[in-house]
Amino acid sequence: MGILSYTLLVPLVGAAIVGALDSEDTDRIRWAGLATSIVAFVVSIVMLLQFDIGDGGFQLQENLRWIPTLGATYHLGVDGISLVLVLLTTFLTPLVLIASWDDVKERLKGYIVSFLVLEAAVIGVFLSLDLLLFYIWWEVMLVPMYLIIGIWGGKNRRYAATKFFLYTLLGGLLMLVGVLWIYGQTGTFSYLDAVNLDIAVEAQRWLFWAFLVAFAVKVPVFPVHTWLPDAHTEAPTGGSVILAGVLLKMGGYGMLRYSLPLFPEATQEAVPVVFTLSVIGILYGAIVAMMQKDIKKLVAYSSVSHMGFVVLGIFALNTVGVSAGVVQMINHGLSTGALFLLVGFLYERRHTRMINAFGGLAKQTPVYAGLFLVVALSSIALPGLNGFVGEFPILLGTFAVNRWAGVLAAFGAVLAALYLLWAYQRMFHGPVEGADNENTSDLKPREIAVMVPLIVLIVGIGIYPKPLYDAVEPSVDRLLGPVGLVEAAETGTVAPVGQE
Amino acid sequence: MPIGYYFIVAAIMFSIGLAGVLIRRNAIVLFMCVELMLNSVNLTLAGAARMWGNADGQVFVFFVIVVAAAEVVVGLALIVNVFFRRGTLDIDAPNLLRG
Amino acid sequence: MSNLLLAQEGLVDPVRSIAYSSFAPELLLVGVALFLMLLTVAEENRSAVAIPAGVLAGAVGVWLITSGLLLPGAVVVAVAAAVVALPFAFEDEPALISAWLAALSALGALVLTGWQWAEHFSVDGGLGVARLDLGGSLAFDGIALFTRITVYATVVLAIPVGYGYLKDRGIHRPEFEQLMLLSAVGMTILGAAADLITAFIAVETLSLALYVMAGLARRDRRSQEAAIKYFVMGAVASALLLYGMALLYIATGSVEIAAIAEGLGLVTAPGRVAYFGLALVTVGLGFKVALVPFHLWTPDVYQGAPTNVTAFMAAATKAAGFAFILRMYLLGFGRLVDAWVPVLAVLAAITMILGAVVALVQSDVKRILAYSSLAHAGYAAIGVAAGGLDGLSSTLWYLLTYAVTVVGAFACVIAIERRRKGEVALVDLRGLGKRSPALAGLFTLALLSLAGIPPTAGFQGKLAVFQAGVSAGLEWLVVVGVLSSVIAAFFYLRIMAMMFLEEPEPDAPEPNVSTGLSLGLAASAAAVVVLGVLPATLLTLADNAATLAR
Amino acid sequence: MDNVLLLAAESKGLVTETYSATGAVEFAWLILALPLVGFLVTILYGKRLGEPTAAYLPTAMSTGAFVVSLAIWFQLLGEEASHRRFLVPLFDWIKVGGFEARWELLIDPLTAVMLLVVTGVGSLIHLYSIGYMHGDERFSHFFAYLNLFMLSMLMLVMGSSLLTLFVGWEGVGLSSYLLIGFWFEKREYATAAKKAFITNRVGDVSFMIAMFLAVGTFGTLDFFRADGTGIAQVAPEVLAIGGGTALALGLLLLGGAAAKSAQIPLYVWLPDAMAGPTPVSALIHAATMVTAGVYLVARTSPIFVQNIDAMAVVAWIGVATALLAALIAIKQDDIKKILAYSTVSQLGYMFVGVGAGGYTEGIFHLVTHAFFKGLLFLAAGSVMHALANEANVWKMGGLRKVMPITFWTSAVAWLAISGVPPFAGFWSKDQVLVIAYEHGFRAIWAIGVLVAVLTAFYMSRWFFLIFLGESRVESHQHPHESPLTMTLPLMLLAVASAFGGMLINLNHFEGPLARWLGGYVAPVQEEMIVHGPLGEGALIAISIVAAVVGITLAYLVYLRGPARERITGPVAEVMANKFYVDELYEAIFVKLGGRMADFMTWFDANVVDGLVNGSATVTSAVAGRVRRTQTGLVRSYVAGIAMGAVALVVVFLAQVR
Amino acid sequence: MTFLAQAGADGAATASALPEQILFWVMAVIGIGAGLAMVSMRNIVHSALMLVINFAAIAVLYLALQSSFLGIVQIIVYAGAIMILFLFVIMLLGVDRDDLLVEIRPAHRVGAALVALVIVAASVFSFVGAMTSEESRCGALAPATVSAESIPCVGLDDQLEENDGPVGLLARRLFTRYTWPFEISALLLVVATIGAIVLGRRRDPADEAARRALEPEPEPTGPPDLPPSAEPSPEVS
Repeated sequence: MGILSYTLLVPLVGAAIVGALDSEDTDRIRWAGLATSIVAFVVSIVMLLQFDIGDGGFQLQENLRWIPTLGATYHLGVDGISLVLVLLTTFLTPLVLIASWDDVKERLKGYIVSFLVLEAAVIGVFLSLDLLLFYIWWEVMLVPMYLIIGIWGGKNRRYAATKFFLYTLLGGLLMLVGVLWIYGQTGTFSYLDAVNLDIAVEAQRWLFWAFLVAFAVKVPVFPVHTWLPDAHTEAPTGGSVILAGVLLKMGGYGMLRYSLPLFPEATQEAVPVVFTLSVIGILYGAIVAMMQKDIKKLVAYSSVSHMGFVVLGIFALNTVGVSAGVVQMINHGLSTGALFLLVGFLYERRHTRMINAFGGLAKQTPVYAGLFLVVALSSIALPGLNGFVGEFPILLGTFAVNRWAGVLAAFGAVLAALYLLWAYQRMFHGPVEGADNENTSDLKPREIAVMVPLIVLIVGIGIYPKPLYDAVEPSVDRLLGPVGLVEAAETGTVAPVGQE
Repeated sequence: MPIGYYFIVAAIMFSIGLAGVLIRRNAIVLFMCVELMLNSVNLTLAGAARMWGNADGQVFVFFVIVVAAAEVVVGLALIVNVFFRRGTLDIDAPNLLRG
Repeated sequence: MSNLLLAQEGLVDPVRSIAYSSFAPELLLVGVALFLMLLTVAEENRSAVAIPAGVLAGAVGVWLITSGLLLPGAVVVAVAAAVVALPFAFEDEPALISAWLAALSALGALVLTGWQWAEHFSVDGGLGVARLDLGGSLAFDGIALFTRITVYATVVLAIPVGYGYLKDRGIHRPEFEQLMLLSAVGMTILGAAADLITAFIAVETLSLALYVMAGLARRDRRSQEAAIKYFVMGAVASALLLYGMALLYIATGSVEIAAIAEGLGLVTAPGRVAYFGLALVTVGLGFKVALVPFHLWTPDVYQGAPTNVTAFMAAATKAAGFAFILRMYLLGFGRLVDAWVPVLAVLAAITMILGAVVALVQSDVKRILAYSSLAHAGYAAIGVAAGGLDGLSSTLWYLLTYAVTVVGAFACVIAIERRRKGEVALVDLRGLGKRSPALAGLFTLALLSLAGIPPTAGFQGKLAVFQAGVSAGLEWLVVVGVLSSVIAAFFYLRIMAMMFLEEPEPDAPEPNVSTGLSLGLAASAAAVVVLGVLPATLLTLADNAATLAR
Repeated sequence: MDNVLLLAAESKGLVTETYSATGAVEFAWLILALPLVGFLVTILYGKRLGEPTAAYLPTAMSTGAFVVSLAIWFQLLGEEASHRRFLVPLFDWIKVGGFEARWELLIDPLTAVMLLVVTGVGSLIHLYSIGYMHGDERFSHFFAYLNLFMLSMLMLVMGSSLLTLFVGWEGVGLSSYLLIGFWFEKREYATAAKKAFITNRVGDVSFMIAMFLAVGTFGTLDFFRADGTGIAQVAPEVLAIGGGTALALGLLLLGGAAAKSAQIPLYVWLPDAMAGPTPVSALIHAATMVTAGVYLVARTSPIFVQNIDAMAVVAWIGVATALLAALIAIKQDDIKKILAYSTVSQLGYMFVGVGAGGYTEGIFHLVTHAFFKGLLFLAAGSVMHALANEANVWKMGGLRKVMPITFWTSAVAWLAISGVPPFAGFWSKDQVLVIAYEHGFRAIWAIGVLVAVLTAFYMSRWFFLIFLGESRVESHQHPHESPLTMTLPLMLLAVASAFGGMLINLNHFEGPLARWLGGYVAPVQEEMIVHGPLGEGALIAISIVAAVVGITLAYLVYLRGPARERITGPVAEVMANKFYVDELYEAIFVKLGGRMADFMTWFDANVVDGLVNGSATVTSAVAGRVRRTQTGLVRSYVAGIAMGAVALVVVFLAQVR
Repeated sequence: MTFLAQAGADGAATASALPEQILFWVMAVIGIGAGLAMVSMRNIVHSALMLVINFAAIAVLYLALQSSFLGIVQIIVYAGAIMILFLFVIMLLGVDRDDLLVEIRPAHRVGAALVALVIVAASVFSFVGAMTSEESRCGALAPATVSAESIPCVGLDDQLEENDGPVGLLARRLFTRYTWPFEISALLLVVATIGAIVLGRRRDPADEAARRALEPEPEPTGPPDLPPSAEPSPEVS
C-alpha cells in the first residue's frame, strides 16, 4: 500500500465514516465530508511531492494480486497526465463541498457519501493500470452520479439521470467488449501488457471505435452529447461542477491512455473522422449554447464546445496538441467548474436560471459580476488566463496536421466570446429591472472563499503554465511513441519518427 | 418389421398428443394428451432398445412410467385444487397473470 | 471411467462399490427431509421421533469420525445435535424447527460439498479428477460440485428469507421445507446426471416439487394459476425433452452422455435422428431455463408463485438446468457444435433482448424481475454458446453470482410485499429510500448487481460470460448482450428511481423485515459485494470446476 | 523633443542584432508592473479609498511608467544606432513540444516611440479623467480599468513575440470592452461593448491563424531572438519575395489589424464604442489602442515587404476606409461620432502609410494623430461636460466665449487634423500621401487627397458648429469652462499638436523620426520606388490646397447665414445612415446567423436528441407489442413452445449434411 | 397375452416376420385411431376410454418389441392405475364438463395440425430409409457395412437368452447399472407424495390459525399487474 492507494482509499474510508454517522447530525456530516476531501487533497499533494516530474513513465506503482484466474491485478500507477487530473479532482472536491454547504438540506448524508465515492471512483479511473480495474472504477462512478443528479437535482432530474446513466453505460459496456478482446490476446488485464501488444490493424479498427464510443460519450463528442445538457441542467451545483470539472475528463483521459497507445494505426486512420466530429462539436456546441435560455444549459453546451478542443488536441497526435489537450482538460475543469459554481450561487438566491430573469446584476452584485467575468473570459480563452494557454497550443498542434480543422476550430473562439458575452450582457448589464434583481445579494464570504482558489489558479496557470506542461509533456512524449508520430512544431511538418 | 415403422407410429401418436394439447382446453384432457405423448415416447424407447439390442431403453421406459405416475398424482391433485378454486376445468379461464 | 467400463462388462457389482461420499450432501438433505416428514406426522410427540433419530444420526456421525472422515462426521453430529435440540428449543413454534433444520442441513450440505471438493480437487489450481460413480449415473466433477454450491447456497439464503414471509401470508406448511430440500436434491442430481435417465428423473423431481411450491398459496388465485400453468407447460416440455432423449438413444444406442458423445461422432450415426433429438432436447431444456421462445411460462409463474419460491426457482432451477445444458451440449453434443452453437447463440440473443425489452413496460416488480431473469438466462447462454473451458466456468460462475443476487432482490420484494400479498407494484416502492434507507440500499445493491454494475457479483458474472463470448469469437452476441444490459439498466433504474427519487406516500405500510429475512438479505448482500470485489477464491473454484466427467 | 538629440545616422537595411538589457532597459518590466499594481490595488480597494483618492495611485503609476519610458528612451538615444534593440526576458510561459513562448520584452526604437505615446497620452488622460469622472459611482473602477488598459497596451507594444503582443492585443480588447460598457446600465452601451469585443475577436482569429502559420513557417513567434532566428530576422531568407506564404501571413495579420484598427470590413465597432466615457474614447479609441494595428503592421514589416500584393491590400483597405469614414463623418451629428469616423478615416491614412511601405510615415501619423485626436476627444469631452453630456452638435454653437481654453485648444487640433501647416497633422498626413505617391500607389494618393479635402470639410463643420456662430444651446444649459485637471491635458496636447509634427519629422527622409526608426522597420524593396511626375514640393502644395478647399467649403456651407444642414438629398441620406453597413451586417450575421443558430438548436433538441429518445420510444412500443403475446393463456404458451420446437426441428434438420 | 408375448419374443428368433407385421399394423391403426379419437371426442369419459385403448395397443406393441414385461407393466400401471385415477377425478369433478371443444377456433386446429404434421414429417425424414429398410428388420442378417443410411436392428434375442427372459433382462440392468436412478425415483415418489399431501389436505391447522389472525386474502377482480391508470410510460420518450 503506497501513496496511491491512500489517495484512493481516503475518500472511501471517509465515505464509510460519514455513512456511519447519524443522519440527523448534519453539522458533523458536513465537517466529516469536508475533512475527508481535504485530507485526500493533502494526500494527493504528498503524491505530487513524491512524483518525479521529469520522468514520463508510471511512477509510484503498486501491483497486488487481485483475481489471479483472470490475470487481473490491483495495479496503480501515476504519470504526468494522471497526476494533474488526480490533483484536479482532489482540488475540486473540497471546493464543491464547501460551495454546497447549505444548499443541500435533504438527505445530506447520502449526498456527501455519494460525492466521496464519486471522488474515489474518479481517482481510481485515473490511477488504474489494469484494464479491469479501470473499467470497474469507470462504472462505479455511474451510481453516485446517478443519485446526485436524481435525488438532489432539478425538476426533470429523473430523465436526466437516467439518460446520463444509460448513455455512459452503453459506452462503457462496448468498451468492456473491447477490453475483453484484448484480454483474449494477452491473457491478462494488465495495461502495460496491452500497450505492448501488437494488435492487427483490422482488429484495431473495431477496438478503437468500441473504446472511442465510451470515451466520446463521456467527453462528450458530437453527436453523443445530448445527455450532457440535461445532466448538467438538472444536477445540483456540486454535481454539475464535478461532472464538468472531472467526469468529462475521464473521456479525454481514456482516449489518451487507451485509444492512442493501444490502437496507434486505427487512431491515425480515424483522425479525419474525429477531427470532423470535434470541429462540429466546437462550432455546433457554441452555436447551440448561444441560443439557450437557461444559463446552466448554456454553460453545459459550452462544455461540449470546449471539450471539442480537447479532443482535437489529443487527436492532433503531436506533443504540442496532446499536452495542450491535457492542460486544457485542467483548464476546463477549473473554469467551467467555476462557472457552474457561480451559476449555482445565483440559483440559490433566485431559484431560477433563466437568463432573461436577470438584468443589471453588475450593479447589484459587483463582486459576483466581476468573478463571473473573469471566469467567462477564461472560458473565452483570453490570453493571460488559463483557457488560452491550453487552447492556443491545441490549435497550433491541430493546424500543424490539418489546417482546415485548425482554422475552423479557431472560429470557436469567436463564438465562445459571442455566447458568453451575450449572456453576460443580458444578465449583468442593462438597467436593473424588477424587485428580484434589486434584491439579489452579492456573494457571501464563504462563496468568495470558494472562488478565490479557482481564480488564483485561473490566472496563475494563464501566466505561468510551465509546471503543468513540464509535468505532462514527458508522459505525452512517451505515450506518443507507439502512435509513431512525434511532430516537430517548429517546421509544421509531420514526420513519422521512431518507427520500428 | 423394420424398426423404423415403430418409430414413425410412435411419432404420429406423439404428434396427436401434441396437437391435443394445443386444441383442448379441458385440463384433464390436456393432461391425458400429455400421457399419450409420454406413451409414444415409451414405444420409441422400447423400439430403440430392440434395435440396439440393449435393455437401457426398456429401463428408461420403466422409469418413465414411474415418472408418469408421480406426475399424475401431483397433476391431478393440482387440477382438483384449481377446479375448486376457479370452478372450471377450462385451462384458459380468465386469468390474472399475463402481459 | 474404468468403473463404468467394468460395470458394463458386468465384472464389478456397482452396488457394492457405492461411493457414498460422492453424494454425501444429498444423503444428508434427504435424511433431514425424511426426518421432517416424520416430525410432521408425529405432531405433538416430536421428541419421540427426534431423540431416536438424533441418536441414530449421532451414532452415524461418530462412526464416520472414527473411521477417519472427520469433517463429514462433524457435520452429521452437528445436524444430529440440532435434530435433538431444535424440537425442544421451539416447542411452541414447531414450524421453526423445520425451517431451522432445513437451513442448517443446507449449510451442512454446503460444508460437505466443500469437503468433497477438498478431498477430490485441489482448491487452488489444477483441474481436479473427474469421475463417474454409481455405474456411470452420477458424475463427480466440477460442474456437479459447483452446482451444489450454487443450489445449496440458494437454499441457505432462501429458507430464512421465506419463512417469515410464508408465516405472514399464512401459507407456511411443514412440508414446504421438505419440498424445498428434496427439490434442491433433485437439482444437484440434475447437475451431476451423467445419463439421460437420471437427468430425466431429476428434472421431474425438482419440477414436481416446484409445481407444488408454486401453488402453495392455496387461497391465492394467482398462485394456483401459476402452479397449473407451470405444471401443464412443464409436462408438455418434459414430454418433448423425453422424446428428444429417446431420439438420441435411437441415434446412439446409449443413454449415457459420454457414450452419446462418442456415438454421435461415428460416421454411422444417423444424423437426422440425432439432429431431431438435438432440437427437441433444446426445446425441453430451453423451457427449464426459460430461453425464448420457451419462456412464456416464466413471467406468469414467477409473478404468481410465492415470492420466496420465485427466488428459489430463479436462482437454483437455472443453475441446475444450465449445469445439465453444459454437460449435455459441451459433452454430449460436443461433435455437433457447428449445428447448435449458432442456434443457441441466436436463442441467447433473442432471450436477452426480449427479456430486457418487455421488462420495460411492466409495472409489477416481481414481473420485472421475472423478465430480467429471462435476460439473465440469455447471458448465461452466452457462456454455453462460447463453449470450451472458459464458457463452462464462466457459465457456472455466472449462475452463482446471479443466484446470490436474485435471492437478495426477491428478499427485498418480500419485505415490501408484506401487506399486498403476492403483488408489488412499482409504485409501492415509492419513497422507500426515505422510509427505509437500509432496505432500499440493499435492494439497490441487488439491482446494480443484476444490471452488472461493478463492483458487484453481477458484474463479475457478466464479465466472465462476456469474456468467454469474446474469446470464442462471438463478439456479436456479446454486443447484443451489451445492448440488452443497457436496456435492462433502464428498468433497474426505474426501480431505483422509484425508491430514491420519489416521495413516499403518507400511508404506505412499513416494510416488514423479519429476522430471517434480514439474515438472508445481509448474507446475500455480503455475498454480492464479496464476489464483486474479491472474487478470486470462488472464481478459482469455478475455473477448476471446468471439468466434465466422461 | 530636441532635434539635436535624434542624431544617430540612419542605416539602410534592417538591424537584426539584439542585446541583453542594461541600464534603464533592465527596468522595462516596471512599465508593466506599475500599472499592474495600480490595477490590482484599485480594483480591490478602490471602493474603500473613495474619490478622488482612488485615482491618485493609477495616475501616479501611469506617470511612473511614462518616466521609465523616458529613461529608456534616453538610454536608447545614448546607444549606437545599430545597438538599440534589447531583449528583456522575464520568465517562461508556454513551453511544449518544439513550441516555446516566453514572457519577454522587446525594447527598440519603434517600441520606445509607442511607449512614449501610450504612457504620455495615457498619463494626461488619467489626469483629465479625475475631473471628468467626478461623481461617478464607479469612479475607482474606471481608473482600475484605465490602468488595466495601460498594462495591456504596454504589453502589446513591448511584447517580444507575436504571442506576447497578442496578450496585450486581447488585453486592450478586454479593457476596451470594460470601458465602453462602463455605463452598462444603458443597454446600447453594453451592446456596443460586446460588439467591439466580438468584432475584435473575429480579427483575433485571423491573427491566431497567422500565428499558427508563422509557427509552421518560422518555428517561432519571436520577432527577434538572440540567436538570430526570430521572425523578423529570418523572414528575408525564409519567405520568397512575392511568395504565397508572405501573402497569406500578411493578409491574416491584416485581418487582425483591421479589426483592432477599425478598417474595412471590421470598422463598425468603433463608432459605437464612443458609448464609453470620453477619456476612454480619447485614449483607447483614438490615440492608442486603435493604432495597434498600425503598430502590428510596422512590427511585422519584414513579412509585408516580402510581398507587394500584401502591402497593396493594406494600402487599399486603408484608403477605402479613409474615404468611407470621411463620407460618413460628413453627415454625423453626434460630437463624438464625427470624431469616431474621423478616427477611422485617419487610421485609414496610417494604413495607407504602412501599406505603401512608409512605416516611418505611418508611425509618424500615428503619433501626431494621438496628439490631435486625443485633444479633439478631450475637448469634446470638455464640451459635453459643460453641456451636461449633450452630444448633438446642432445643439451647440458659440461656445467660443464661454469655453476659451477648450476653444483655442480645439482650434489647434482642428487645424492639425485638417492638414494646415505647420500643425502636426499636416506633416504626417502629407508624408503618408507622398510616400504612397512615390511608391507607385498613385490612385491611392489621389483618393487620399480627396479624403484630405473631406477631412478638412467635416472637421471644420464640427468646429464651426460647436464653437462658432450663434449659440443653439438649450436654454436650461449653463455652459462653463472645465476644471484645471481637464484643461491642463488639453493645453499640453495642444502644444504637441501644434509643434509635434515639426519637431518629430519635419524633413521627410531625414527627420529625427525617420532616422530614429531607420533600421528598425523593414526597408521596402528598391524596385517599389517609382518616382512620379510630381515632385515632393508639388505634392505638398496639393495637400495644402486640399486643406484650404475643405475649410473654405465648410465655411461656405455652415458659417454663412444661420446654421442649418445644407447637405441633403438621397446621397446624403445614405451617408447619414453610414451606407447601411450596420444594417447589412445585422441582416447577415445577426438575423441569418440567428436563424441558423435557431435551426441548430432545434436540430439538437429534435434530431440528435430525438434519435435517442426515439429509440427509447420505439423500444417501448415494441415492448408493448411483444408484451401482448404474453396472453396468459396456457394454450397460446404451449403453442409458443410448439412453434419454437417446430422451428428448431426445421433449423436443425436443415443442417443435416 | 402370454401367447402374444411368446409370439413376439420368438417371432424374431424364428425369423417369421408375418405375425409381427400383422400385429404391428393392427395395433398401429388401433393406437393411432384411439389417439385421434381421444383428442377429438367431446365426452371426457370417452376420451379417457380411448386413451385406455391406446395404452392397450401400445402394450401389445411392446410385446412385439420383445418387451413383454413392459407390456404388462403398461397394462397394470397405466391402464390399471393411472387411468383409474383419471376417471376417478373426472367423476369427482363431474362428467358433463366437456363442452369446451366446440369453442376452439378452426385456426387453432389448423395450427395444431400443422405442428403435428411437421413433427411427423420430421420423423419420416429421420427414420425412413435409415431404419425402414430390410436391414433394419430385427433378426435380419446384419449388413456387410453399417452406415447412417441403414441401421441394422440387433434385436434382444441374445440379451433375453442371457438374462433368462424379459424380467431378468430388465432387473439386471435396473439393479446394477441403474441403481442410482432407481434410488432417486424413490425420491421422486416421495416428492409426489408430499406434494399430494400438501395439495390434497383440505384444511390444516396452520392455515386456520393464519386465517383467524389475518384478514381474508384479497380477491383481485381484474388483472393486478395492469392497472389502467398506472400504465407506465417510460421516462425517455
